[in-house]
Amino acid sequence: MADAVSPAEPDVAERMAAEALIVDVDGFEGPLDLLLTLSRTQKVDLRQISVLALARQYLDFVDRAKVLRIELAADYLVMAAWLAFLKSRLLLPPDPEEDGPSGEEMAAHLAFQLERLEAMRNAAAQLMARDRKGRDFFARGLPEQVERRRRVRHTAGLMDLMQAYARIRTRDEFRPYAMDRDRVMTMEEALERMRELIGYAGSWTDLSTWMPDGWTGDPVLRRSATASHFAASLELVKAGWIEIRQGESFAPIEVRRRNG
Amino acid sequence: MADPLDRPLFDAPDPYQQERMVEAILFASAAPVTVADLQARMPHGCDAAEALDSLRRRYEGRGVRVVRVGDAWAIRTAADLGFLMSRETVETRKLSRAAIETLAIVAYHQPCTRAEIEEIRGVAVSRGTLDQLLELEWIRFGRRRETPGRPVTFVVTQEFLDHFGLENARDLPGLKDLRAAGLLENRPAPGREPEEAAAEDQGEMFEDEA
Amino acid sequence: MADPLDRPLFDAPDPYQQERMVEAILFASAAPVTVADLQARMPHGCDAAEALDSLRRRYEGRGVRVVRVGDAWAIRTAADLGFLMSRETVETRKLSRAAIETLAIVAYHQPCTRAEIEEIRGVAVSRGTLDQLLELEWIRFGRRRETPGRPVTFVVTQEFLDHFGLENARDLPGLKDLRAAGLLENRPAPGREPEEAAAEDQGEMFEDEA
Repeated sequence: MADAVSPAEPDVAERMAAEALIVDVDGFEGPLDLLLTLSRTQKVDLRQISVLALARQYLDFVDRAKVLRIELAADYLVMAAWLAFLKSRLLLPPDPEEDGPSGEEMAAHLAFQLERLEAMRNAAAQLMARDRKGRDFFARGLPEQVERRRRVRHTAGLMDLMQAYARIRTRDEFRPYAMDRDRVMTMEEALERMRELIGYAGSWTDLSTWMPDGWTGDPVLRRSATASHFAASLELVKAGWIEIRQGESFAPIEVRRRNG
Repeated sequence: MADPLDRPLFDAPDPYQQERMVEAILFASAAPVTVADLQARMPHGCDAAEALDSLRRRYEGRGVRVVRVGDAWAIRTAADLGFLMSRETVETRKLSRAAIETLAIVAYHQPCTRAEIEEIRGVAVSRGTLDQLLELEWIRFGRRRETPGRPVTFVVTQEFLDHFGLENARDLPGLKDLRAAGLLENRPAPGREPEEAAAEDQGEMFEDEA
Repeated sequence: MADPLDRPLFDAPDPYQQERMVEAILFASAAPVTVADLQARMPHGCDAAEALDSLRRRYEGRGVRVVRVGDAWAIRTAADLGFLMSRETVETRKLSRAAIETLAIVAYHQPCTRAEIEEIRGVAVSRGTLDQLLELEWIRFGRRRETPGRPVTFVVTQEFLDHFGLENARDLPGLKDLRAAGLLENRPAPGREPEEAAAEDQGEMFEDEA
């Protein structure tokens, strides 16, 4: 009975495969997958595959798809063009003028790619067929928690202690250098003031009369305010807003709005 | 010499295989398993109760045991090895600045009230800082001060002395020594002799303890 | 006769006790435990590797086994008893063919870039495929390749080894034959610049395991 059926089988399988190829383009994962499937119909070891025959098979497939008005994705068409090129390289005698890889090199690489893809498919199948955790063997169903306790140990040395004490007892002397901000007028503050006031300075005005109220009595405050206003004036001169002059050394410094 | 007609169609697995089955089921189950459940899961002809019993005996004295949980069974770590199930990590941390300063003040000025610590540090002492030092057993409560409100005082402990390698709190170097050792590089504030004042304070306070 | 001064202050637990400890720790954990971790959890003076070795031999042929997973060890039920455990099985989401092939490519070619996976499969790798494998914790990101663009690489994880019952990545079925056949090389297409020295990296990766 087996004898009776077997001769017919390959034909049927082949025809079904050929039909499947046409109908089920979407079933292939790209041109390389399709090429691998086509190459199996050659029924030889992938190492002995005829790339030329394979190229023909692929191009036939693409032609049939066109006849059947099956939309082929762009990468299938790119592969078809490349295989057509490969076919011509394999069939024509090598052109000494042309450089680049020979047809044989290109064919060998395609064969390598197909063999490698096939090898990975087999490896994947073998991997999935292994005894697997959760299916064939099992991990502990009732794991016990490992309790993590964190203990913090505080340390301090005698030096830390002594330095801390010294720091407290001599705090006033230890005072790090710092500007006393409340007794200083910054240039930014002066600049802001002057920008507002400059409109009124149509004629030469002594800069010392520009000092704000409350900054003229105390010498420390006056010094700071004078310095910042002078610096701010120079900035405004640079920006072209005002003019500045001084008659002689230590004479009053005068400013006025620049016209135009 | 059993009657051949009594024999089941398929032999039950041998006792060792049955024990293996119980072992695997108990190990992998997410909850304790009853004997009835074992029986239901094992092949026909097995005796779950007997297999369980021999498994239980096999694990006697080992790192894990077969224990009864209600009317079910489970594999559990032996009670004497529970210590392996916790991992302690010790983390060493520097004492905070507030804590070390407070500790220093107590050490140099003991017995010392909270108000005094605050006056010397110039900021309020948080409850947590004192708690931490008490917990470390570096300070303890001393006698109450016989002043209005009878405030509690703090003194340093033997544990403190051990930790800092001191025989006695009076061994703590004074400010003069600190300066000599280069720990204080600044000059004294004009019109004040801090080291003397401190030495005085210190002597006075330690008298109580003596 | 050992020099009495060489003896530690406290004797290490005897070998049987050490074996019990390893047994308890491995039983308690669902995830593999490294020898270093065992050693850290056992009392001072223990030899975790030796205790582990005798425990492993003791469980040979039993319902559960001591198995190696990368540089760690775990207890797993014997594979021949899987049929008893069907109730515990949580059916994992069916993996697509793309996912299975991608997994195999990462396993055999690791460390492996996305471009290499695409080169081998001849199609783009969809984001979801890698996501699924990452989510299963079967692959993870490896070091970046020191080539233009510094592409990320993928490698398989300990969970992968555990899931497929592999002691290490060198035990992948057929690995040796595939390498001998040159099928794990990253051969550039003729006329194209060799992109990167993937084969070199890989040698290094698998050697690491030794």
